[in-house]
Amino acid sequence: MLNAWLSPEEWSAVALSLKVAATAVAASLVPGIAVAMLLARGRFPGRRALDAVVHLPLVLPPVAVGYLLLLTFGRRAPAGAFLAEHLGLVFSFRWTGAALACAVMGFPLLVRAVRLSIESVDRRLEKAGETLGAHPAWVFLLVTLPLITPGILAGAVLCFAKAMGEFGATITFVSNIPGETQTLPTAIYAFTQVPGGEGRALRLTLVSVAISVAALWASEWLARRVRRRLAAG
Amino acid sequence: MLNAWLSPEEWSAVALSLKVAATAVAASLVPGIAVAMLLARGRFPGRRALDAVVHLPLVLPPVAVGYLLLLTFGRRAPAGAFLAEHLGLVFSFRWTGAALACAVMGFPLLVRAVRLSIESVDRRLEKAGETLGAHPAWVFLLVTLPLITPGILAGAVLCFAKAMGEFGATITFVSNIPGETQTLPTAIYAFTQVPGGEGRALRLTLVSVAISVAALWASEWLARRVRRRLAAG
Amino acid sequence: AARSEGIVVFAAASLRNALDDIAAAWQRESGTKAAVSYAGSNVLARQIEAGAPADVFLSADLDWMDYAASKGLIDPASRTNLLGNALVLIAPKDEGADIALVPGVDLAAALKGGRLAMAGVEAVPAGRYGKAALQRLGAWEGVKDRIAQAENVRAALLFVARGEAPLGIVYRTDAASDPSVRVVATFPADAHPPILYPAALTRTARPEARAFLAFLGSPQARQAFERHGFSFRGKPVSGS
Amino acid sequence: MSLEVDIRHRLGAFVLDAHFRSEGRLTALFGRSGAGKTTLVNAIGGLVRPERGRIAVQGRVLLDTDKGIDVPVHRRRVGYVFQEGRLFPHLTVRQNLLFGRWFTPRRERRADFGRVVDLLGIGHLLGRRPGTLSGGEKQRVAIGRALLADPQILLMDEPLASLDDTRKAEIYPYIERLRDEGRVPIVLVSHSVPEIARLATAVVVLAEGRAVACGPAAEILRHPELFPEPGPAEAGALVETRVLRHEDSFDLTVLETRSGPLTVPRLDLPVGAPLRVRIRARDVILALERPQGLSALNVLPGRVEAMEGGEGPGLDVTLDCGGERLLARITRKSAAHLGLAPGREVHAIVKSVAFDSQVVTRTPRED
Amino acid sequence: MSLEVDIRHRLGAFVLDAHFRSEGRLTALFGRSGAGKTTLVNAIGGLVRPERGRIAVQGRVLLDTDKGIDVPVHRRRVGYVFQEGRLFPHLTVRQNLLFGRWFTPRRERRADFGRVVDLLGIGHLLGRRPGTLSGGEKQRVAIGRALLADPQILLMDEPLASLDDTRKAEIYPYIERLRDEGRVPIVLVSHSVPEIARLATAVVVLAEGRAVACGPAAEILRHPELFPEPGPAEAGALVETRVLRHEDSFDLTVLETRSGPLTVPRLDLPVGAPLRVRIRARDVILALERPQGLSALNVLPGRVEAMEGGEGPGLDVTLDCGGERLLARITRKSAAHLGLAPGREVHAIVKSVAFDSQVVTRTPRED
Ligand SMILES: Nc1ncnc2c1ncn2[C@@H]1O[C@H](COP(=O)(O)OP(=O)(O)OP(=O)(O)O)[C@@H](O)[C@H]1O
Ligand SMILES: Nc1ncnc2c1ncn2[C@@H]1O[C@H](COP(=O)(O)OP(=O)(O)OP(=O)(O)O)[C@@H](O)[C@H]1O
Ligand code: MOO
Ligand SMILES: [Mg+2]
Ligand SMILES: [Mg+2]
Repeated sequence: MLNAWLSPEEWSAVALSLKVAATAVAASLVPGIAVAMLLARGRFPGRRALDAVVHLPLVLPPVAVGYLLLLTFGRRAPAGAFLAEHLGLVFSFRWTGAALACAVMGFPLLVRAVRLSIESVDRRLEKAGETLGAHPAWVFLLVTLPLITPGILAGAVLCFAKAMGEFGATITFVSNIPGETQTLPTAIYAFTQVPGGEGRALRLTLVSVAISVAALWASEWLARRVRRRLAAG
Repeated sequence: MLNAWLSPEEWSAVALSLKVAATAVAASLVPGIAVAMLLARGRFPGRRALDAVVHLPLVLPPVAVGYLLLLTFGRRAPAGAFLAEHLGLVFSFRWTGAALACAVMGFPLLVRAVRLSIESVDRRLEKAGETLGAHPAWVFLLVTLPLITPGILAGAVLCFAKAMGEFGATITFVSNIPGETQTLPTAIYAFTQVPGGEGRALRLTLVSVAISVAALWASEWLARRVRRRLAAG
Repeated sequence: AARSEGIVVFAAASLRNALDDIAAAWQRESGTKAAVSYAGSNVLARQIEAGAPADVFLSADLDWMDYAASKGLIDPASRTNLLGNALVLIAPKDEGADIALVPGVDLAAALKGGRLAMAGVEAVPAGRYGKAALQRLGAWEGVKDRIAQAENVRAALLFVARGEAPLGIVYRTDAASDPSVRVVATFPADAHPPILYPAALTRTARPEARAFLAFLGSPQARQAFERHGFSFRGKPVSGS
Repeated sequence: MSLEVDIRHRLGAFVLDAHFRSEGRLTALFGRSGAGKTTLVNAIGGLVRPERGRIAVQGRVLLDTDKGIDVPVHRRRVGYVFQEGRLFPHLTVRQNLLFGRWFTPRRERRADFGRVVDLLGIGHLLGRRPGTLSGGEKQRVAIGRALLADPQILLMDEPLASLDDTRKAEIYPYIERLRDEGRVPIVLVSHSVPEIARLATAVVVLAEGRAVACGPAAEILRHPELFPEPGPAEAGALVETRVLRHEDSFDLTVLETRSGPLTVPRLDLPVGAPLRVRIRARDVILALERPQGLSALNVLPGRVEAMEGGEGPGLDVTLDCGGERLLARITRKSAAHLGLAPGREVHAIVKSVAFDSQVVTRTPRED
Repeated sequence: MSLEVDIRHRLGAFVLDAHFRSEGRLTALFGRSGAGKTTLVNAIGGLVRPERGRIAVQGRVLLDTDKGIDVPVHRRRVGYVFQEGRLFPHLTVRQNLLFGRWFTPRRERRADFGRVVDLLGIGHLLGRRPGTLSGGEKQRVAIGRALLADPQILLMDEPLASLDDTRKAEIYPYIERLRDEGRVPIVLVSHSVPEIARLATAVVVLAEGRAVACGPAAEILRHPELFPEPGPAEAGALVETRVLRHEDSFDLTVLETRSGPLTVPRLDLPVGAPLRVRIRARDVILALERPQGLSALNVLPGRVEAMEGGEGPGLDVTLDCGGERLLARITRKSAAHLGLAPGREVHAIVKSVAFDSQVVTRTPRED
């Protein structure tokens, strides 16, 4: 039934969007937590600059971000060439590039949520962990991380939703190639550019919204479970 | 010196963007806190639906949001006509419409940050406030609100930054009228559309980034002050 | 996937309806897949510059094709002006009287305080053509402060369709398909630079792309383009 | 004064099923860790909503699940000193203290800010925030905050647990005054028998969620079985007395009891003032004859009424000293040596210094 | 065993300037609320970094600002029972308890999980999370968590403050065992003189950030001026004794002291076992002649060595009873009546039941 409802090309956009969004979230989780930790706790010279850089994708028009990515990670750009040669990691006009674009756009949202959580952790608990012989890194894993789970979940779902809706940076960086870089939002865009495409655009929009809302609800369900555990009687 | 650097039209885009972003933040602060509170604490039937609706602008391609705004608040749309008639509030092709678009786009970010903060408030403190005779509304004002200030600041600055960068929904909803609805991002967009416009686009981008980063740093400075007060010795 | 099994066509987003049909037909005929990436011409041109795996480039105006050519990104020999379009003045379905687009026309009066919806007049091809036409007709000065510039021509159409703007300037192809607007007048073809959609192979085009470019000139393709309101201008050159 | 509680509430495997009625001005809740004291106090304060039951303070019904009454927390007017502080971290000590005042009708504002602050010794902390206070300082501020809200019932969950004795000795008289002014009933959770003996007019003993005993303090404290090891040392008799005269040269005061005069360290009370004295069983020595050349000033003649012993070396001897019932805890060996038996005439000897401020208190005024 | 502290640290207007060296296995920190006890313990644990100073435990330098030594918290191997719990809310009680174990080298894991859990009576809580525990339950888990980390120094900040007496009585012997095994020095913050007398081998008295007294427990506790009102009642003498014999029929034990036999409630110790007994000044009655027909079993002959009185009705009489120094607190009136003066022969009378578990403890082994 759904098969009749969406064309194979549309299906592939749905599948690709899921892959891209999931990859974006998965890839930005660890760096996102690390950066949030640095910003929340670090006392180093470049802290404010890092803070600004992290927020940049939020401030810049997405198209500008896509353009910057193209200039940095394009096939002919230094970073892009380096990664392609040494790690075999090619972004330009690949789905990996779409994932990179989405990750970059979602990054400030992820970092903010995690950071807010970190800043509300009772540091006395961490100190208690240290007195029990745990190296600060262990304390982070065993105490801080579990306590900020709600923030991580919130950040991840924001990042995921952003990835499901991100259009400007993606289309600018990796274009809109069906089966390779055509995600749901870029497909929707293409439909809105021609007469009569509204119906199909709307259908795809609904699919995209449904997926994001499902992710949202799942994350909230998880967060509530975690929070209930943490609740002080 | 700056006058020479930016044309009068560009200056007006800068001023307009500031006005639009500030208005968007100011207007969404109270509803944002209210919705965050509802989502964090409320137990009512439409909670999950509200949650989904709030996140929608994040998931939808910005152009789609602009389109929806046009369908809702346009001159001929029911809500738009109602507001124009009864409150004299006209959005279409006005800077107010740009502010509305930015507020809508920034809303999920604001709500998320505030909500995360609310969820980390120790509810036992609120109960203590009630035992002292304070009605829950007073407790909210005197206890909860001060405790979530860091989250409100974080949410406000995310919303502000988003407003400084928002393009798709704005241009779709209120187009790109210099002096009226041409914000920094729409101006930047126009420059990127012509071969050779990169220089001016870049200049405006730097201005936009500078403003947002200043706002970011200011908010962090404030948040740090607040947090230092709250810190448990 | 697209890269290895078929060709990649970079086409201006406004060509989508026609080109989707044509790509499907070609695929059936040749057995080779043609993946079409639709985006703004400017975006596509810059991407080709950045090394995009495009084989064919279909631009919505000459400027961005010229840009690509100047950077040596296309095979100049393969370049043709494939399609043409016309510019029309539109109004919401039941509104406004017909206007004769003659030199000296007072469009400002026709706006009655409203805005004239156009695609970006500096940036977007449809907007640039529209501005040129208005200038030629001596109407530009009267309306230049009343223009609502949309991101693209479809958004301009939307402003008129939703009644936000009493008048708008869009392509004939867009106006024809939307029942909530009506064409008030068609701009004389000589009032603006020719509205042309050039096509070319890129420098890195795979061999199969040449056949696709040729197919764009086939009667079948011509029919599809014309069905969607384009005027067919010329058969692409297939040899180099 | 009255506090009626009849509630049932389940928390996981724990069931609070408390039913009692206390007429005391200050009702002490006593019970082991986990017995349900905090849960009970929370129910009175409205922080826990019992599954079913009824709570009334001075006849004012705060909860009645049958009738669907559940007064919201902020209208219960409880002054709650929490077991864990709960100071507002964003407010200064002064703001914390004055928080409740905002919500007190002006004419009911009785507690005097300056006095409370002085009493608690927190004057130098007023501008600080709770984050930097020491444990005891936090607790004192919490007490002040509750007092300054001019509550209609004061709930104190181990308020003095982390205070030093000197500080406690300073705060006790104030709590006594509050109690005796009789405007607000007080519920006090405490693990300290001397504290309860000093302050309580009624005691409720909780064990595993049940109120196993409830009654006037004098009565409940007489039951050693309710105050398990090492409590027995704390068992004793509450004797109601009256100031007879002062011996200023020796800084002593003589009290009048039904069993004769009792010499105690000088008390700053007028002659005739009523007093409650707790004579700990372990402080009493028995002698067959009135002893001579002894440093103990108090020798009360009496008769052995009963002798109760259980396991161990001790024996609780109940004496009737001129109508006053005293308790003495001696060894079985001594009892055997002295040939003690019910009916036997003896002298009870108590040192004057045994009557420190922990056992001599003004008699709570009862309604 | 040794603990050396010589630090200076400023917190706002408060200055901690503590300099002492304790050789005790269990050093008690005593002082009023806000005296700086927690700050001092934090400095030992590494949670506060003093502006300058030196801290060494058993010769192991934890901090030396001059030499730039500051051992990180997680390598100090302190077992810290915090004044405010600090249990990990996301972990179950069991996981909280075992947290430290992960970071203890396997061969140093000595504390037995089952035993500690039983001792603290928290077996039924293992699967719960701290959020739902009662105040005392949290505190017990916190104690267990510190013990199970097999620390090299145990820091306990009022660990027993919110526990009932029965629970305390169960935990004391365990702390004594830890103390006497002598593997880890213990620092105990306590407001309770009986607790300190029972557990401490050394006492440091803090006042306004300064260590005003420091020394062996027996010595410090003899100074009433250090334990302000109502502390004097708690002053007394620590007497080292040895089990002489048991009187099974009466459930009594007779101890040998330099001043003669002392009869106390039956102790479960072998004959010959060393014991420490605290004889509270307020429990001692003086008689000119050996009294007859008295329920008190202990009569120790001695001589008045000194008499010290201040304000008030009391007088502290120091006795020399066969080389053992005892303290008696009597009224000035009694002293006058009896004609007491230094050199005078007297008899000290102490009830057997005065020797409850709070004052009779096994002698801490000293190195
Ligand atoms: N940041 C600070 N600014 C000012 N004063 C401080 C700060 N931190 C602590 N103090 C003060 O230092 C003193 C010592 O505090 P500490 O917690 O060590 O006391 P304590 O002896 O443990 O008291 P308690 O028995 O009440 O727990 C207190 O008076 C406290 O108010
Ligand atoms: N949500 C819950 N699930 C299971 N048991 C609970 C829950 N909440 C409280 N309890 C249990 O209820 C009992 C009573 O708790 P309460 O806090 O009233 O004790 P308490 O008498 O105040 O003890 P303490 O003197 O230690 O403070 C405790 O054993 C506690 O573990
Ligand atoms: O004079 Mo006494 O023995 O102190 O009562
Ligand atoms: Mg409790
Ligand atoms: Mg402390």
